[in-house]
Amino acid sequence: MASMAERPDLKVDLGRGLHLRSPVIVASGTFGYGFDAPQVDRAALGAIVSKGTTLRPHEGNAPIRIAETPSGMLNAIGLQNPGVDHVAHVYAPQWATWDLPVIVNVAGDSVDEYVAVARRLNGVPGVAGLELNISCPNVQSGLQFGVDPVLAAEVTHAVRAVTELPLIVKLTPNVTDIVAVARAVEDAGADAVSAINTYVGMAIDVRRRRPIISRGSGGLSGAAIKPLALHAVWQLAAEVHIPVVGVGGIMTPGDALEFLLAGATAVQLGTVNYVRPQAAAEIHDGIAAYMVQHGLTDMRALPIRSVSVLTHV
Amino acid sequence: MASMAERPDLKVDLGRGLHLRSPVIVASGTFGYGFDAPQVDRAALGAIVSKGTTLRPHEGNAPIRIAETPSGMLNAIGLQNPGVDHVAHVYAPQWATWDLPVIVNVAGDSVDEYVAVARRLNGVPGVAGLELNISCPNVQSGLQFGVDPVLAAEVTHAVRAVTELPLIVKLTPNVTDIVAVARAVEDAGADAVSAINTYVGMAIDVRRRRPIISRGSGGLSGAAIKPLALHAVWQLAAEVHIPVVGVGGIMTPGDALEFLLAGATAVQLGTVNYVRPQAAAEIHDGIAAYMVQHGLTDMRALPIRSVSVLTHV
Amino acid sequence: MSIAVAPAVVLERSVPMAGAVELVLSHPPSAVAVGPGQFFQLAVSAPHTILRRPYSAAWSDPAGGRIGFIFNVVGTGSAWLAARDEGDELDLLGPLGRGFDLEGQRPAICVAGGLGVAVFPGVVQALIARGRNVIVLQGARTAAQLLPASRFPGADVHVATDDGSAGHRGSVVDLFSNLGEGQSGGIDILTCGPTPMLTALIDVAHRQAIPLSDIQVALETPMGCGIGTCLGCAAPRAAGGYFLTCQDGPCVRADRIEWELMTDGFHG
Amino acid sequence: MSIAVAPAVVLERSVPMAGAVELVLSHPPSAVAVGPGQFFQLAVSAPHTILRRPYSAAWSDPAGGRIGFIFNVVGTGSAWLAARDEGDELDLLGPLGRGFDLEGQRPAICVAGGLGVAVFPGVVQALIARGRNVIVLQGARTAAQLLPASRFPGADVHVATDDGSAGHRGSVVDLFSNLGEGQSGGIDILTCGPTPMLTALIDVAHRQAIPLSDIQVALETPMGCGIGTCLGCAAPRAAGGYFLTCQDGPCVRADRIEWELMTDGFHG
Ligand SMILES: Cc1cc2nc3c(=O)[nH]c(=O)nc-3n(C[C@H](O)[C@H](O)[C@H](O)COP(=O)(O)OP(=O)(O)OC[C@H]3O[C@@H](n4cnc5c(N)ncnc54)[C@H](O)[C@@H]3O)c2cc1C
Ligand SMILES: Cc1cc2nc3c(=O)[nH]c(=O)nc-3n(C[C@H](O)[C@H](O)[C@H](O)COP(=O)(O)OP(=O)(O)OC[C@H]3O[C@@H](n4cnc5c(N)ncnc54)[C@H](O)[C@@H]3O)c2cc1C
Ligand SMILES: Cc1cc2nc3c(=O)[nH]c(=O)nc-3n(C[C@H](O)[C@H](O)[C@H](O)COP(=O)(O)O)c2cc1C
Ligand SMILES: Cc1cc2nc3c(=O)[nH]c(=O)nc-3n(C[C@H](O)[C@H](O)[C@H](O)COP(=O)(O)O)c2cc1C
Ligand code: FES
Ligand code: FES
Repeated sequence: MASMAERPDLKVDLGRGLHLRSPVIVASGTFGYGFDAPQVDRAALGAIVSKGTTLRPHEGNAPIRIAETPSGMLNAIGLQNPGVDHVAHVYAPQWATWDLPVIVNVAGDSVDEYVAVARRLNGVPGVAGLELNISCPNVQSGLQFGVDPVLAAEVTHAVRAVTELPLIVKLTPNVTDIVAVARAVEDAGADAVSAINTYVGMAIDVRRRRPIISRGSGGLSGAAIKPLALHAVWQLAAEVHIPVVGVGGIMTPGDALEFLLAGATAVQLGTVNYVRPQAAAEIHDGIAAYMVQHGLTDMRALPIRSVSVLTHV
Repeated sequence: MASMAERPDLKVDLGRGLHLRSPVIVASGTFGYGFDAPQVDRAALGAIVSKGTTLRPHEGNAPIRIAETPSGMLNAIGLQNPGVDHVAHVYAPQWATWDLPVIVNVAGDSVDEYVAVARRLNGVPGVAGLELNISCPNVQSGLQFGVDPVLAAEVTHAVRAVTELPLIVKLTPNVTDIVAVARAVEDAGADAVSAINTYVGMAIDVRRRRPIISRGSGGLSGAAIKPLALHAVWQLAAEVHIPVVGVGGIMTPGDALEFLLAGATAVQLGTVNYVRPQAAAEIHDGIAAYMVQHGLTDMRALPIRSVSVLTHV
Repeated sequence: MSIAVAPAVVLERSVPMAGAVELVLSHPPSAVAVGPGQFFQLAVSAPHTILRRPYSAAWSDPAGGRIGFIFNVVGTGSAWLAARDEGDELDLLGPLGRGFDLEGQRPAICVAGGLGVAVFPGVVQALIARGRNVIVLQGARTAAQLLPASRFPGADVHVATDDGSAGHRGSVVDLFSNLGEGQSGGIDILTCGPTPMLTALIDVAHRQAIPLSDIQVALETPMGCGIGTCLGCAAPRAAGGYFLTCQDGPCVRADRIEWELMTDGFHG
Repeated sequence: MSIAVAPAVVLERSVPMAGAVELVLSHPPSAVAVGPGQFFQLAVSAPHTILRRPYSAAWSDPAGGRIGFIFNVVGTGSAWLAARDEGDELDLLGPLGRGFDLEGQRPAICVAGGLGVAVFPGVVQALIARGRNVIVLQGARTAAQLLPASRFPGADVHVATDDGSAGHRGSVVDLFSNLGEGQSGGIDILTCGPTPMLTALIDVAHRQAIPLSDIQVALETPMGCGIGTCLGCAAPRAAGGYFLTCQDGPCVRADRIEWELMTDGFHG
C-alpha cells in the first residue's frame, strides 16, 4: 500500500470541468441516490452516479427482479425511481453539501423525456453532471436508442442543447459495433462515454418451468461480464477522443487496473458494491500502490495503447 | 435417475434426415475430431461436432491462446486444423465405422473457401452434416459473415447449393439482432441454426502490462455466458421455424434443461468437456429423469413457449 | 444503525434438526446490535456465486458476543456455509432490515413452517423476557425435522408434521386454525415460512376475522444487496407499488402486503 | 493409456518447504499408472474458477496406492488446493502427457528452479532405481524455499539461493554452468523452472556445445483441457508451427522448441 507521502495523483478529468479526485466511481443503480450504503468509504470515491431517473416516478417491475447466474446477476428493476422533481427538490440540496460530485443517471422513453429531465436538472446545485442511460428498451421503434448510432446521436444532441452540465453517455454492449455508437454520440456533443451497461440475459426456473425474472429477461452484470466490458473499453479507447469510463464486472484492484490499462480514464463499480462495500477503498488504494510500484505519477500514464495488438478474434 | 424401462424417448430431429438418438452434442473445438477424450461416455451423445475445418491446414495462433476469466475462459486458437483433405481422407473413414454421427464445423475466409470445403465433404462417408462457423473475423470487409444478415445469407446459400448434407449455421452473438441473421440463413436454406459461438472478450496481464491472449482478444465461453446464450436461444426459438441448437455455458443437467425449455431442439456442450468429462452422461440422464418426473415422453414437449413473457429488459 | 462488515469466527457447528445446520459465530458488535427478526448478509466463497446470502439471526447472546444461524442446504451458497467449521472465518454484513415489533402485552403466537422456524429462537426468548405468553406452532415434514421444543424455553410448543410422526398430522396452519378460534380476544401473530403456508394462514385470518395488522410476517425474497441500493427485493404493497423487503422488512405487518401478487419465489 | 477421472482422498497435507504445500493422495490407479514427469488436471471448487489446474505428480508409491503433489499458492485455484486437508476428496484427471525419457545409462543432471523442483522427487527416484548417477541442482530465493536434500536419496544435491542463505549465491544456472564444463562427456539434463531460467540454461548449453537434444524440459503452459482437445497449450516448435504441451509434452527435448518464441507466460 502506498504511504501518504508517496501517494501518486489519482485525479482524473472527465471533461467540461468534471474533475474527480479519484478514478473510482460508483455505478448507477448500485448506490441508490447516495444515502444508503454507509459502509462504503467515500474518501476513496471520485463521484457517485445516481439510480436511473425519469421524468415521472416509476414503481418498477413486479417481482422477481433479480437472479444470480454464474459469477453474475440478472436484474430487471424497471427503473424504479421517485422522478426528477423529487431528485431536484429533495436529494440535490443534500448533495450540494457534500464534497463528492453526484452525477444523475437519466433515463427516458423518448427524446422529449430525456430533454425534460435534463432541463429540469440544469443549474440545480448539487448535480455535478448527467449520465444518459440510452439502453432503455421501450422507445417507439421497439429498439433501444443505444443500439442505433442515429438515434443515439439524436438524443445526445437534444440533451446537449439544454444543459451546460458535463454529459456522459452510457453505452449498451448489445450491439454489433459499439464504436460506431460512441463516435456518433461524441460527434453529437457527449463529453465522455461510459461503457458498458448490462448485457441482456435470461435464467429459467426449470422446476417451475418459467423464466425466473418476471419480465423474462434481465441485464447481466458482475464478474462474468468483465472480459466483454474490457474488450469494449479497449476498442473505444482506441477510437474515440473523449474519456471512456470503464464499467462491467470490476470486483478487485486488478480488475480496475485492467480497465485503466485498456485506456479507461476512470472506472465505475456496480455489483461489487452489494457484495464487498470495502471494495471501493481497496480499489482506490490498489491503483495508488500499482502506480508507485511502476513509477507512475499520473493517471494518464496508465494506458497501454502503445502496445500494438489485434483486437478481433 | 430414470430406469431403462421408463426411459423416455430422447431422439431429436435436426432436419434433412439428421436424427440424433440424444439431444446432447459435443461442441466444435472442444472435442477435437472425436479421437481424444476417451473419458466421455459416447452412449450419451447424439452427435460430435468437429473442430473448425478450413480448406488448407492452419497452424493456429501464437501462444498464449487461452485465459481463464470469472466462470469462463477466453480462447483465440486461430482455427488450428489439418485442413479438409486430411479430414476427408484420414478422419472420415474412421467416423464411418462409428454409430455416432460426426458433423464437420466448416470455417473460411471467403465464400469461395466455405464452398470449397463443403464441396470436398459432400458425399464423403462418415460426414453426417456440416456446421457453418460464420464467426470468422478475417473476411475482406473486416466484418464477420455472421454479423451481417446479407453476408450470412450469401455464404449459406452458396454452401447450400453444393451440398446435400444437413446444414447447421452457427450464429455469432456479437450482434445487435441475432434474430435477423437467423431469419436470413433460414431463408437461404439452413436446416438448423446453432446458437451461440463465443462472445468477444479480453483479459489484461496487469503485471506485464499487456493483453494475456497474444492476439489481444479472444472468444468467451463457459458458465459465465449461459444467461446470454439462453436469451439468444429463447428469442430464436420464438422467431425461426428451423431447429435451434443451444450452446453456451452448459455445465449441468439444469443448464441443459434451461435451453430445452427455452425452445432448443438439442444442446451442445463446449467448455464443460474440458472440466468434467462425465458431464455429457450426467446431462443425458438428467434430461431423461426430468422428463419422467414431469410426465413428458417426447422431447418436443419440453419447450415452454406457451408462457407469454416479455423478452426485453 | 450500525452495520458492520467484519469477519466473524465460527465457534460451533451443530445439527439442530435433520437437514439443518446451526453455526454459532463470535461477533460481539452484531450480537449486541441485532434485534429479533433482523438478518445478515453472509459472504460465501462458493464456486460461481457472486452475491451474499441473507440469513436471519436465529438468536443472539449479547453478553457472550455470540450469534446463531440455522439453515438448510438448498444450493451452492448454503452448501458452502454448511461446510464451515470451528475456527473458520465468515464475513457478515449486518444487522439489516426491520425485525419483529415486540411491543405490547398480548399473548403472541409464533407460526413457523419448515426452515422458517430458524428466526424464532431469539424472537421467543425476547417475548418471554418481556413477560409475554408465547405459543409456538411449528410445522415440518417429519418429526426429525422439527427444532426441539427445548429451544423455546418458557413457550407452549405445538407441532404438526406432514407424515404425522409427531403432533398433528397435517399443516401448521391447521394447528393455528384450531387454536385461533378460541383466541379471538387479541393476539399478536408472528410468522415465517413458505409462501403457500403464509397465504393459507392469511386465509384463516380472514375467515376468523383476525385483523391482518395483528400478523407480522418475516418475508424472504431474493436479495441483491440487503441494504436498499439494488431495488431487487421488491414485494407487492397493499397500497400499490412495492416495498423493499430488506429495508421495509423483512418483518412486515400482513396488511401491508398485497397477497394476491405474492410470488411463490422461495421456500417453495 | 488409462486416464481416470476419479475422486482421490487426501491422506496427508504438509509443508515441504517455505511457501509450498504437499498433498499426499490415495489413488491406487493413478499411483500405478503415472510415469515420472507426467501430470494431472486437478478440479478446484474455488470462487469464479472454471478450469482444472495442471500439476505434475511429485512422486508416486504404486504399492501404497499413494501419489504426491507439491505446489505453491499463486492464485485462486492453488489457494483452494492449499486449503485441502486430510479426508477431503479431490477429483483428478490423469495421468496425462509424456513424462521424461529415462532410458540410457549416462549420468543425469536435474536442474530445478523455484517450484520446478516439484516434479523431481519421483524422477530422481526412478533414475536412481535404474542405477544411474544423479546430480540435483536446485535453485530458490532463500534456503527456506529449498526442498530438503533428503527428498532425493542417492543423488548428489547442490543448491543455489538468490540471497546466498544456502549454497551458491546466485542462480541454479550458474551451478550448472560450472558443473557442465567438467561433464562434457555425455550427460542427460532434465529441467523444470521459470522460462527465464530455462532460456539461460539453453544459452549455457549453446556455449558449452551441449546438444539441445540432451536436455529435456518439463514445460508449463496454460492449459484448458490437458487432453488435446482445446489446442490451448500450444508451444512453438523448432520445425515451425506449434506442438501441444499436454500431448507432445509436458516433457520435451529442448531441440524441439523454438526458444526465440517462448513466451514467459508462467512461473514468471
Ligand atoms: C431475510 C431473509 C432471511 C432468511 N433467513 C433464513 C434462515 O434463517 N434460514 C434459512 O435456511 N434460510 C433463510 N433464508 C433463505 C436463504 O437466504 C436461501 O435459502 C439462500 O440464500 C439460498 O442460497 P443458496 O446459494 O444455497 O441457493 P441458490 O443456489 O441461490 O438457490 C438454490 C435453489 O434455492 C432457491 N432459493 C433461492 N433463494 C431462496 C430463498 N430465499 N429461500 C429458499 N430457496 C431459495 C432457488 O430458487 C434455487 O432453486 C432467508 C432469506 C431471506 C431473504
Ligand atoms: C504440466 C504442468 C505441471 C505443473 N506442475 C506444477 C507443480 O508441480 N507445482 C506447482 O506449484 N505448479 C505447477 N504448475 C503450475 C500450476 O498449474 C499453476 O501454478 C496453477 O495452475 C495456477 O492456478 P491458480 O488458480 O492458483 O492461479 P491463477 O489464478 O490461474 O493465476 C494466478 C497467477 O498465476 C499465473 N499463472 C497461471 N498459470 C500459471 C502457471 N502454469 N504457473 C505459474 N503461474 C501461473 C497467472 O498468470 C496469474 O498471474 C504446472 C503447470 C503445468 C502446465
Ligand atoms: C440492480 C442494478 C440496477 C441498475 N440500474 C441502472 C440504472 O438505473 N441505470 C444505468 O445506467 N445502469 C444501471 N445498472 C447498470 C450498472 O450501472 C452497470 O453498468 C452494470 O451493472 C455493469 O457493472 P457491474 O458489472 O460492475 O455491475 C444497474 C445494475 C444493476 C445490477
Ligand atoms: C478452445 C475453444 C475452441 C473452439 N473452437 C471452435 C471452432 O473451431 N468452431 C466453432 O464453431 N466454435 C468453436 N468454439 C466455440 C464452441 O463450440 C462453443 O460455441 C462455445 O465455446 C460456447 O459453448 P460453451 O460455453 O459450452 O463452451 C470453440 C470454443 C473453445 C472454448
Ligand atoms: S436487497 Fe437490494 S434493495 Fe433490498
Ligand atoms: S491443454 Fe487443451 S490441448 Fe493441451
